[in-house]
Amino acid sequence: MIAALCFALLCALAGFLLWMASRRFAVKGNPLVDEIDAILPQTQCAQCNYPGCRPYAEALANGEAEINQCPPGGESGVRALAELLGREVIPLNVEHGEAKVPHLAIIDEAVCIGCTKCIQACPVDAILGAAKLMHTVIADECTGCELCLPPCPVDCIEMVPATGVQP
Amino acid sequence: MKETSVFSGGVRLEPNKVATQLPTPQLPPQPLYAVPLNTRGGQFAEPRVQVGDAVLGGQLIAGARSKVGAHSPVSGLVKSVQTENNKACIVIEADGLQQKIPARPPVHPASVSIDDLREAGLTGMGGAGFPTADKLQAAGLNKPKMLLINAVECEPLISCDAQLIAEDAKTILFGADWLRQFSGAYHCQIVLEDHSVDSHKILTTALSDSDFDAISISTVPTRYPAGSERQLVHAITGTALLPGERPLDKGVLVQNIGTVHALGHWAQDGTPLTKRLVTVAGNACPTPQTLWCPIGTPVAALVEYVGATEKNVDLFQGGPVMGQPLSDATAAVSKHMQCLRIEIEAKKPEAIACIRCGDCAEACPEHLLPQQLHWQLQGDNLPGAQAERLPDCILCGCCDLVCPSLIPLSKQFAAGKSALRLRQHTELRAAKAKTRFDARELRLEEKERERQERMKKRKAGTAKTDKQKAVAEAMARARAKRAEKAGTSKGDKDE
Amino acid sequence: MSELALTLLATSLVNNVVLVQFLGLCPFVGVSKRLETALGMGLATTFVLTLSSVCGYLLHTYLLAPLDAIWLRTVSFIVVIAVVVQFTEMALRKTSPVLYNLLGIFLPLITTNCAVLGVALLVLQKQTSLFGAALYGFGSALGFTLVLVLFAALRERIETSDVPAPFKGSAIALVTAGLMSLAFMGFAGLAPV
Amino acid sequence: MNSPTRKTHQVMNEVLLACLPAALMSVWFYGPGIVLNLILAPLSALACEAVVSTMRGRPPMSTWADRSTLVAAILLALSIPPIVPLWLPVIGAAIAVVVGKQLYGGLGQNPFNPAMVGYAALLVSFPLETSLWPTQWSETGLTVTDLFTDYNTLPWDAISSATVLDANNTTLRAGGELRPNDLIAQPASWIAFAWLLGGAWLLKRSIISWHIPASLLLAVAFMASVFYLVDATRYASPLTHVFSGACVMGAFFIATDPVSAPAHRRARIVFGLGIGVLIYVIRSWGSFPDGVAFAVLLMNLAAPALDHLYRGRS
Repeated sequence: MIAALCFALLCALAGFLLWMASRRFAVKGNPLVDEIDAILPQTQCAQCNYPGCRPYAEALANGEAEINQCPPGGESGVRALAELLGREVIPLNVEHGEAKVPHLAIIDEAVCIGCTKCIQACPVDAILGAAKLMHTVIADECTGCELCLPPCPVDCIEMVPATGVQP
Repeated sequence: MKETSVFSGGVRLEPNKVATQLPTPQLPPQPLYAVPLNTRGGQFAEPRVQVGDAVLGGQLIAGARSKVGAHSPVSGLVKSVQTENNKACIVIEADGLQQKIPARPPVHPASVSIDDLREAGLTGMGGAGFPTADKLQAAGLNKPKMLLINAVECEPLISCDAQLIAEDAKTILFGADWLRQFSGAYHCQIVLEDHSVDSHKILTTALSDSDFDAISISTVPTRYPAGSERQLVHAITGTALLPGERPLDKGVLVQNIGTVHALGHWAQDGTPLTKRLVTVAGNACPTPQTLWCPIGTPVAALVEYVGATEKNVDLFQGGPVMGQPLSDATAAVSKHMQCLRIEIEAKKPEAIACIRCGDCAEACPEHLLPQQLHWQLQGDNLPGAQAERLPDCILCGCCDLVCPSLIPLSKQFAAGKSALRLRQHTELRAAKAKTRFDARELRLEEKERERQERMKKRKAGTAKTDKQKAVAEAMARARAKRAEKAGTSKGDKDE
Repeated sequence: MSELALTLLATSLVNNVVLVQFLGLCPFVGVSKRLETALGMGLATTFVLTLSSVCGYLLHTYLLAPLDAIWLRTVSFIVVIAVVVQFTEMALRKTSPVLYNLLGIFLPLITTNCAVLGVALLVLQKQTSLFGAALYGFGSALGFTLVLVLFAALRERIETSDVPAPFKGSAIALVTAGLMSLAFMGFAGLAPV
Repeated sequence: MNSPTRKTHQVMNEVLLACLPAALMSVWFYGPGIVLNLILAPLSALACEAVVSTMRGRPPMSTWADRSTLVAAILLALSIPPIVPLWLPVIGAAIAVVVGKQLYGGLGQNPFNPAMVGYAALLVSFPLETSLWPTQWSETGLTVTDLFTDYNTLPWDAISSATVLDANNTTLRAGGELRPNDLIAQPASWIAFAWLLGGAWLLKRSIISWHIPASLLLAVAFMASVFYLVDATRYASPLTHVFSGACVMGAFFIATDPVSAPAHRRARIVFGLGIGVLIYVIRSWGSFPDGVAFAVLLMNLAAPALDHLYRGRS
């Protein structure tokens, strides 16, 4: 009887300790998101169905998304995510697009009417221009996300393979 | 002869040089020349001529000011301009007249700028092909004390430097002293391998006939890769360069002797770099020789000239150790092609597994552990390879030479290095994109917040008292009316 | 002094929990694919093992034994271990979220790591002082961490090897563990166990 | 151009050549039993390798060319006592080649020294059979026919039943004191000299580097000296330790196996020191008479971690 009481007491004590600990070690935010975000290619292309790389990272950290939703990251990206998150490596989900070489957007300046729609769409502010004036893409900053293509009313934006780094 | 200490590692190779012959053979004129526009280091010279333009020999056809210039080797017409990534070139159709741009009087080092040298089209002619002007620009910031003229052709077969010394030691010495003055170095050493006795003799004689007091000649032992910049500096100064350290950090500027010769020429009469010596050799080459070739000469012309008639040969650019296969026979002579090897396809013995014997580590002049790099790269472990100092690999190929299992190590390391660079490049871009995305998000958020605040204020304003409310409503109505009017006239501009 | 050294030697090497007593094999095989993770797991387990050995010893000596309730031992030990593991998990989550995520399910599974309960129970048979108990627990944990780390480094190497298809993965890992166990037999007789 | 001064099989040939003095010396002292070991172990090893190759769908003799298996089998054969049941070297070689080597993918991939895997497996499985060494050729008086008689019916008194190390341990456990041993009288020390000779050859041909043998022997000698100075009646002299058992052989032929040793030079020194200390510890206080095999296996186990620790340094 006494033993049982003691045991109950012990359990209560343990519970109390844990409660204290959980208060002491409460985690604000999730630093894991940063780790995931660092792996993602930062094209901000939204092909993963999240509005950008960070939202996707958040979804991954919360276990809401699969690791194969990022086509620009390619197979190597999936592998890196799998390693970080301790998940199995799975092939890219083609629903989100296929992995391809990095591209650049180029505006055909003769056709551009200066509507600024692409400027608003660009997630990394890589398009310069003002209303009614010709726009141009800063090649160094363009991530090749293709988000500027649909808003363009005159289809003057073309994607070309990026020259990439010279070996 | 001055004795020097040796660098660590390396391999003893039979020099096996192609004999020099005077006068230097000249390649007969060709109908077409394809002048390459890419230099090593990812630079691309913008074309300055259009199809159909007539050009003179030595005329600038691409680049200049910020990019290394390219010049037409002959007079003729521009036949085509190709700007595609890998094969960017300008094709000149020779008119056979051999007209040249007029010569100019010699220039003094003090009156020349870095951009002038860039326009002269000078690049490292020892195989690396790094733009000379860029190196000198860096040297300008580092104030080198010593100028090393690299005439150490440590790879077997290649004999451009020996041929050059035999033919034109005077211009070499002129160029060396000119460059010494330009770079501000106190002293200039021309370094040879100790087996090249003839070159040493010629240079000594030429030097004693001249009045260049600041130039001396020294030798290093014949040991591959003594001609590599880092190893050369180690051998001459007696201390090894630390990983990541450049010769300039030690106050040493290293230039290839071919580059110095070309520079001397340019300083004397304004002739830009339009031709170079190329050693043509290999087991399918009946008459190995070193000959003058205009930059842009099709490689096929060289093969024909030396009388190599064998079919099914492999062409390599560079020496037997570091040489790279030429992907197609339409390739042209570039500024950094020292050697063209014509080899009968040899059946390569198959590589077997690495037994980690460590022979490669003994041979590595950079104190790397190729067996560990091999293992890391085999497992696609780029960070691991980086931790084993893959970026410090100079791709000299010593490990290939000694590997008892015949593993093509340096090939793997070259691929690993470029994969690592690509990865770093991607990471850098991602970081940049991220900051820009974050900044944009912040800006949009701020805008949204401001808008909300305005709305709130407006709402709060309207909710203050009944009286004020009534007034506000009246004002709002008035504003709406005005807006309606304006809307019809102005269109949908305002949002 | 030599007593201490012998206890450490005995628990970490001669009587290694994993390779000689075959306790805690589940995390040994599960969390040894990468060296960093293995080190993290080893440290977490060291913490849990040492603490639970001490707690178990205290609980047994001052509560269960006087109350003549030894039969409650296993149950109450499990409670203690669970608390310590929960505590570690929270602390780790705060301090090293990446490691927390890497260890994944294996972190809470330290609770069911038989090495922890096994050592806590063995302590009672072998040790008669609180300090001895702590040392015993710590030594065992040290042995566990050591072999886990060595095994992980070994596995990183084996991963790139041309292992015959039927032996790829866990099979060759177990063969390796067997050979490690063989090597550890060399320690036999070094210290009274 | 890719024509190295020596290829892998030539390296192995040199190692085989370096084994020759010790093999001859062993045969001289221990008689025909060693010859049988030297025949059976390689036969079994090569056969097993052929079987594994066939099972993996490769030409059966494809892995013979590099001769690494032959080296492992010979080293194993020279580790086993001369009078053993005939199946012992066969089983040992089979374990060495199949478990120690081929399961990991063969040449260059094995994390443990195959010969020592086989030997240690025999040591723990058949402790009696693997620890009976004749001390002197004249004492054994064994003939070829003895080798084929039933193992259990052999006149055991004819075989001196232990090595110097084992004798030391037995004396100590019985509460006795050590007598200074006469090294010259021991076949084991003569064989150790022969291994030393082979080792010197390997060093001269730069098949091995000095790091591992030097640090290993130094560690053994240092440990032995310290304890010998503390209590000469309880601990054997450093010379006894170095020149008895498999110490020299281990230092030059086993520990230097580059496949299972670390690659970094400093890690190699640590590796050698570790083996040396472990050899002494296991010999002096452990339950096995000699600790070379276990010491090597234990440090093999630590080699990848050592490499990881030292990576990027040179």
